[in-house]
Amino acid sequence: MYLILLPILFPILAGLCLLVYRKEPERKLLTAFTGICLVITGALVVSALTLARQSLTLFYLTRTLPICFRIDEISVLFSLLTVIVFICAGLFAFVYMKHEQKEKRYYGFYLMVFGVLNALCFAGNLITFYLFFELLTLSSLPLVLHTGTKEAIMAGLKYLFYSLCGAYASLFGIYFLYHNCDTLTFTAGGVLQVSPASPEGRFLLLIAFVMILGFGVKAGMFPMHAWLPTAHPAAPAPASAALSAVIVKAGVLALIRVIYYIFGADFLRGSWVQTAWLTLALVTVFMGSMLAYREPVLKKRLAYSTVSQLSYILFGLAVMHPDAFTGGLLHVLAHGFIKGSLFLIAGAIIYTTGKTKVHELRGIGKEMPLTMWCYTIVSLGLIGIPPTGGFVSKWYLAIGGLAGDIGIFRYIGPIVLLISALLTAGYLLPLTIQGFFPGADYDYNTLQKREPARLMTIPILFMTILSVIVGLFPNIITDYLTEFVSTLL
Amino acid sequence: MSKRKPAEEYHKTFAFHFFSWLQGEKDPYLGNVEMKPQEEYVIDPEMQLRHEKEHDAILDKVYDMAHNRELRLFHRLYQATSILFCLFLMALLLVTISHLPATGAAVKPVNNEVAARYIESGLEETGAVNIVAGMILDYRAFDTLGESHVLFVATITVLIMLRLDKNKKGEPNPLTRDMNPNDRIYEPKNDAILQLVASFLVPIIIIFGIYIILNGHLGPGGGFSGGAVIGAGLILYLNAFGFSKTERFFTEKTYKWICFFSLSFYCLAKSYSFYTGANHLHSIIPKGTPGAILSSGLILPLNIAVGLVVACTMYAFYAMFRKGGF
Amino acid sequence: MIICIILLPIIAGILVPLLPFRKRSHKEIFLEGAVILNSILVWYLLLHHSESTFLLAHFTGDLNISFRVDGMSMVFAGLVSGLWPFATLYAFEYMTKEKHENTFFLFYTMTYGVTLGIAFAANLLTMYFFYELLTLVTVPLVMHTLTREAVLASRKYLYYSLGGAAFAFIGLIMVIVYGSTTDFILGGVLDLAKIGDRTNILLLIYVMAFMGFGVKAAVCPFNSWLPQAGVAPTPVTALLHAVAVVKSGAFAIIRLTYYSFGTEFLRGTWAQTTVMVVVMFTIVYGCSRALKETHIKRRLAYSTISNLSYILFGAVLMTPLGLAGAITHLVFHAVMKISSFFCAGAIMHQTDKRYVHELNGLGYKMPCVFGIFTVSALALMGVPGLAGFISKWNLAQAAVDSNNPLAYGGVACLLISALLTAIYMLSIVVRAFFPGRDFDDSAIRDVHDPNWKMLLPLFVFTVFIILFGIHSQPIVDFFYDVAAGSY
Amino acid sequence: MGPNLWINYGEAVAAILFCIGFTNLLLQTNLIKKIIGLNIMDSAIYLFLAEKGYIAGRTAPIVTDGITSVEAYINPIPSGLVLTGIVVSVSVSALMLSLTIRLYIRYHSLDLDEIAAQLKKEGR
Amino acid sequence: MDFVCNFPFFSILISLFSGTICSVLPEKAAKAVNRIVIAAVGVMSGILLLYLLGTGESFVYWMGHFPAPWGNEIRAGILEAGMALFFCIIMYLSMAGGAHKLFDEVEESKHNLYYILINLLLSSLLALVYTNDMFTAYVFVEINTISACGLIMIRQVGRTIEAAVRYMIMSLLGSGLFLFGLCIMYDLTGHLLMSNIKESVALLIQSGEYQIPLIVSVALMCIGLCIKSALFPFHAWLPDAYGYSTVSSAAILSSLVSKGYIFLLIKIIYRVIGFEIFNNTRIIDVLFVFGLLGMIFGSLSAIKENDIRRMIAYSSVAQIGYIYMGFGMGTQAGMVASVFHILSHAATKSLLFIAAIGLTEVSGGSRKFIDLTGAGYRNKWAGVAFTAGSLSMVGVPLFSGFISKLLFAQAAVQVEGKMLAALIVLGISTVLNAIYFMKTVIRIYATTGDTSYPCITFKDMKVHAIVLLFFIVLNIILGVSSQPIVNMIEQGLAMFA
Repeated sequence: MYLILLPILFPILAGLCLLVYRKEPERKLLTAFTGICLVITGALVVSALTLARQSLTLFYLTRTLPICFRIDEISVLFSLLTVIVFICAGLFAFVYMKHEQKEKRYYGFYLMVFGVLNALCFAGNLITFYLFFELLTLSSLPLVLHTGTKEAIMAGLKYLFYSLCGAYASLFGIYFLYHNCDTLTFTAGGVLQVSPASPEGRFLLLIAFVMILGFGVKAGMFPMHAWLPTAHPAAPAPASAALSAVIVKAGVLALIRVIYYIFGADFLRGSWVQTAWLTLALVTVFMGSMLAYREPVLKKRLAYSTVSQLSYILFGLAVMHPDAFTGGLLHVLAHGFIKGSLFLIAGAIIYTTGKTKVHELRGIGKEMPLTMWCYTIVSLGLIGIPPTGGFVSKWYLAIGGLAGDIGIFRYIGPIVLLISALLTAGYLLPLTIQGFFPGADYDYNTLQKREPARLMTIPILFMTILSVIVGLFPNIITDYLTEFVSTLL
Repeated sequence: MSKRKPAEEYHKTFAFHFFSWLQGEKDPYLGNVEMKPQEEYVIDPEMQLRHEKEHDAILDKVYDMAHNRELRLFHRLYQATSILFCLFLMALLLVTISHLPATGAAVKPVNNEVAARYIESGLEETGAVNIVAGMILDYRAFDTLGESHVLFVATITVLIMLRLDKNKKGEPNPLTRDMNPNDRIYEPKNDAILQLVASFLVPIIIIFGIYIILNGHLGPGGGFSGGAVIGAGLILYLNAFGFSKTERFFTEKTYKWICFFSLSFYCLAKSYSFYTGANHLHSIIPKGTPGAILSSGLILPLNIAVGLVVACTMYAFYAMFRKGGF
Repeated sequence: MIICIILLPIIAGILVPLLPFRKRSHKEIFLEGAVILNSILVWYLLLHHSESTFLLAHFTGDLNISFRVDGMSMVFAGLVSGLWPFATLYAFEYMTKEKHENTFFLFYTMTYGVTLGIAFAANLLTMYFFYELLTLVTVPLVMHTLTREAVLASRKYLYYSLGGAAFAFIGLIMVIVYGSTTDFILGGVLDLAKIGDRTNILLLIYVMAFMGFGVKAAVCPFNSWLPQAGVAPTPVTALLHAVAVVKSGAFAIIRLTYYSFGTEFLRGTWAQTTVMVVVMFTIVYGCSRALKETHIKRRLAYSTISNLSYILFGAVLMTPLGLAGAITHLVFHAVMKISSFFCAGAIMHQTDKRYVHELNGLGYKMPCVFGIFTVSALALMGVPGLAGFISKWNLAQAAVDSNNPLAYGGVACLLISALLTAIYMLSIVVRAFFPGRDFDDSAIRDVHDPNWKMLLPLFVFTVFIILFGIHSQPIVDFFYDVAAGSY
Repeated sequence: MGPNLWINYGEAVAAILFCIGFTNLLLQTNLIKKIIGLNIMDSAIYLFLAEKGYIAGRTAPIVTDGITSVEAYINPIPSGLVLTGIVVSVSVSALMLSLTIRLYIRYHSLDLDEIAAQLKKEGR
Repeated sequence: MDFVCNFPFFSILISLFSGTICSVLPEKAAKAVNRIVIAAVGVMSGILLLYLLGTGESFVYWMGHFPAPWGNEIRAGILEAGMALFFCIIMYLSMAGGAHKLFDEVEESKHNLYYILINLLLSSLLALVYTNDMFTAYVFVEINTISACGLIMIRQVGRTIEAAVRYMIMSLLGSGLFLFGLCIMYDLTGHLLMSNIKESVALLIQSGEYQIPLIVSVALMCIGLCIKSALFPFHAWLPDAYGYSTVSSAAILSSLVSKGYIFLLIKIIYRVIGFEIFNNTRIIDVLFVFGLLGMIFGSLSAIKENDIRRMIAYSSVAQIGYIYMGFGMGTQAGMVASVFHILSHAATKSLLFIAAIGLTEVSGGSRKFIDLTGAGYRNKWAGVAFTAGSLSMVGVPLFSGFISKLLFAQAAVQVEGKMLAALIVLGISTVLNAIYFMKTVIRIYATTGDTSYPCITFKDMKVHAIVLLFFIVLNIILGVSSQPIVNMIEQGLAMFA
């Protein structure tokens, strides 16, 4: 049973060792160590996943605050995503981080974040979850700060500020939940026994809203989305990939846990909170796309895209319909792989060319064809063109949205999603077009093949393939999901 | 978005702030935290000194009557309130007086058994024909003891204030030099008329004073009034003949010892009488025959003592006032 | 026994300038020995305490100076005696750079005794007595450097403290007159029959007394002495202005509220509302001032202001849970804040740097100090797994449990303050460890961690921070028992 | 207003005099005039006392012809008080005058406020 | 009658007579006589106090051969004897403490005159304490005033003379009013002896006659004594008088002279008018208000002051305000508090004055704060003593000031209408006290400072240091074992009635 602890503690301890170790070790040694740690952790996670549906109560913070871990379907889904993205981004970093200082620190915190994320996935109650949620913020902060430029530091502090705002807003909720619930253990269908019509219930609705806002910060939900576009460009590319693909998903995970496992969907369904949440999600979807569309810097554009796409997921959660929920979860996977690879591609481009703005990248497709092909494929996936992963998830989302009991949003939702998809095409495809069709005045003489190192392309390729697989064989996942989604809703 | 406004102005608009917030450009930190180190708190000691000096200067100015309007205003206010207060006091006293027992009436609280006993048995108990003298020197002698000490302490304060002593090295006080020529103005060297008049008036005055003292227990008069008369005689003598004459028989030393012996006698005699009275012992002092010159116990000696003191004191006051010494 | 405990440090302190120590180390051994001995005695007493009251002297009437060991005094005395030996150890090293050592240790050690006096006081008068004494023995410590700044600070400190005590005194009088006794009895001693229809006046007096004692606990608007008093040597700022003195204020308020006026009398009145609003405002105010402050110690002082009001917030909830929360934070905050102050002191001692913006890159030069500072910063923020989370949890639970809508606002204040805490604490950490891309560290090449005398206390405190954070159950249970009156 | 104001006209005069003296003492800037005010005040009190002791149709309390009957003499007590009072007043006047002389010698002024201003200027 | 009962009479007589003797003695002998007299009177008062505590009853003593309404009388109870003892202690210590400064400040040839004044002052104080006769009280009030004036002006600098003039003017206004009040009272009752007046007053109150004159007379006497004891609006003379006279004078003036008048007022309240009757007049409200105002404004003036002696003097104004506030409460408890404060303030204020001289001495004779910086290090004893005195004034436990504050507050709580005002002003006044006293204390310890001034060690000023020590001990005794003293005061007041 204590096996659950291994994938959590091992990377954290490994990271700590790296940090505490005084000298800067040789680069090869460092990468080897990190790589081995990553792989071992991956293996540990997978082995830990066999322990599904068992719970481990570790100890009590105070008399009534247990730290406990438990693995369920959601954990499996998220931890798999984490493992894949982290290993890919880790490999990518081995090359990319050459041009940054203080690699040891980077890897140390990288490993720690990995462990913390695993813990987050395995957390069995709200307290444990909150503990690691905070730790996640703190341990991922150095990743954002890493480059040490003034912008990076400011971005890092901003990240911290927003995240803590969110965390404390949700802590506010936790205080009240603790008071009104017998336990805070995650239980499918919720543990809250209060009727939403009673006075406490009405107050708890407010609490629910506060918590949605709070955890929504991590998921980049309007109005607390602003940290994302600042933090992502400031961080090194592999870190942004991890951030965008996984860490922001922690917010999603948190919302799932709180809404579906603590409050229970029935508590919120039809209340003003759901309406508000839907509105916010849709606003974010649209706004993120619009901002991305106007953004010249590639990584920033991707960051806005993340804002928008995450709210797809949030929309799926907010609808509270099995189909939408499935769609949301699918989108977690799809978006994770896609955005991961997108950021790695952006990193590869920066690493090889040093250019950051979209309009500077004319003809890039000629220079880095493999990378740009991957880019094109995952872009299509994000837009939602079959047979990529994005299509399936959006399909489910739309279906769920239409079927859900959400009044006017039944129509607004899918429409916004559609518009946003168009915008997505609008902001992602220009690079492809410019890259492959630089236009008549492009000077082919300056062109040179600059395909990045293999250690960089392999992760990109791997994730691209995975995103396509999600689109091609969604049944594997949906079958797995629908079963327990029915227990939730 | 129209760009008609210049950039700076645009940066101030709400729209700009809103959009920059929307895009995540607005930073909660930038320019807010740690951008400017605070100045270490330093006070220049000189400044501090000057500050305190200025404080003093301001204080001085505040007290500067001529140039301080506030103070003048306060002065006016003070005067006005004083007058009001006095008027109020007067009204109050008049009202009070109107409620007091009528003057001259025989039956009122004042005329009670106290006064009655003084009058009825005063002669018998004190031996003094003059009831008032008996009262103040026997019944209520403690008051009178105090009273003579009031005079004594007043002389002492006058001495402190005006006596011009030689300093440690025996040099005269610098003020003496100013006083002496000053004094000449008052000292008519050879005013024949005055000297002549004085030479026969002074003895009469002094004898009259002695009479008053000695008859204090028999008729109107007493130590104080008699002493004052004698003092007046001495002062007249001084004015006519100058300090050089008086110094032959009356110096500070004389004064000191006369006062000392008189007051000591007074104190001791009265102490004896108080002590015997309080302890219900028999006083050995004879009362004598009422009406005789040697009668009424201690009253006569006491009157003499008081008279001496008062005479000397009066003279001393005058001498002090005039030139700060005898 | 209690007298002995209170007098021992005072006598030891007085002996410091009198005894002819040949070497500095002898003095250190003497002082440390005395302090440790006293701490051992205190703990012995706490573990074997009896219920009886020890009467020292009669004052006027039925007022007397007497001592007793009860739950609250166990907590406070235990806390103080736990921290003092370490702080003394730290002070030895720190004071090598300062002048007038003897005077310093004289008053520093005396303060120990006086603080214990506050802890063990059995009635309001005794507590007031030691409370005033505490002001007096700590003033020389604030004034220690004798710079103009220090003089101004100590002057302010005195004005505030004595002024506050004057108003607390009025509360004392009220308890004397309207209470059945001045002894501390959980639940209050007010005699409702005597009060009659004077409830409102009494409440007004309570608010005045609260603010009076609150001066020491740095309640807004009477808090400005605390940051200024930061000019004192760091052991003083750390131990006194983060623990002993200011906690005495909080302790006194708890005594006043729970043991003298009684929560039954106060709960739900406008007085409670008033003080709660004040406290909530202070929580936020302290943090926001800390955010603007760039002097490290002053920043920490503002942080203390805010955190003290956490304690008071717990106290003014006027429920047993609230008291438990207050006590928890009283103890935990002491450990956290002393740890961070000692780090700040270590930095000042090693580098003479005082401002946050001067700390760039020091994290790599003094890893231990800054590591510990980070831990304490995180703990102050209330990161789960560290002590701060537990105390805040208890406070928030008490607030939620009190069913007082204002208290809900208080929870929000706690969280806002936690957020601001994060910013002002972590911005130091970030600076130290992320000095910027092209940071030139030639200026700080020779900087290194201080020696063991400074580090040992730091490590011990850190261990406690983590220990309290992870496994607080026994001690928190004890606090709940205290709050419920079982001790 | 009570019934006896006109009967007590002596006392009324004393009261008015007292107030005049009082006002003088408060308001006069000249020290000598202040002292005069003081003396007026004191005299007023003696007048008051004398009025108190007076009983219509009786003589001074000196035993004449051995008659020791209450009906014969006025009340002796106020007279005694006046005697004592006069001595006190003389002493006080002497003291005040000596102070005035000293101040005048030093500062050549009899105005207390002016002297105060001079003192400030001296800076002592 | 026991022989001990003669002691009050002996005390008064000895001190009066010694005044006379001193006029012919050289300075040293005069000094010795003075000390011996004070000590002897103190011892006698102590014995008397013990005797009275034993018998538990007060007694009257005929001054002469005639009983009560005809002859003079003095009266001794616990409170009187205690006061006399206390006054002697303070006076002795003040004299000893300021002795070494006397040479600098007074012309040498006038030293023996100084001792005359002190002796007469003592006698007048004793007479005020013991007397049972209003007119005697008036006469001795005058002695007190004149000798106090002498004490002020014996140091002949311009300021003291000016202060003396002001003091005299105010005092004379006061005596005038007092005497007028006394005359009216005499007219109404026909008596001058306190106990007889009280009986008559009770009768008058019962019969309802002469109500207006009665009240006016009481008011006039009160105002007279208030003016003399420098209650708030009448305090203009005080700072200069206390601030510039010789140190012993200042100590004695502030701690004893004004207290003598106040004690007389207490006697009048209890023994002449009757406590209940007095409390039913509106006079106590006036006293209360002026007391409160004095507490505030005295302290405010003290804060503004930057001369240490004047500051202490202003503080006296505030402290006198406390005492009158106690009167104004109109309860037994308030009166007890006031009486205790008389003691406490006397002990503290003289300590402060004498410590202040020690401090100015090591600061080049300047009393400006700026020059006093660091004086506490140069003269350690004086520094410590000044600190102790300040703490007592602020009302820190252990010192006497705390107890009086405690008593005042306790008394205030029992008075419905005045409670809040009294308590709040008490609080504010404590804050203000803290401000100016602590400012000074910190100032004298501020820096090791200017080394151009010499340091003084214990050897240089043994007497001074010992006196300071005694004062501190006195203060602490009052502060720690106050219960017997308070009991004594209560008993004494009970004897008054």
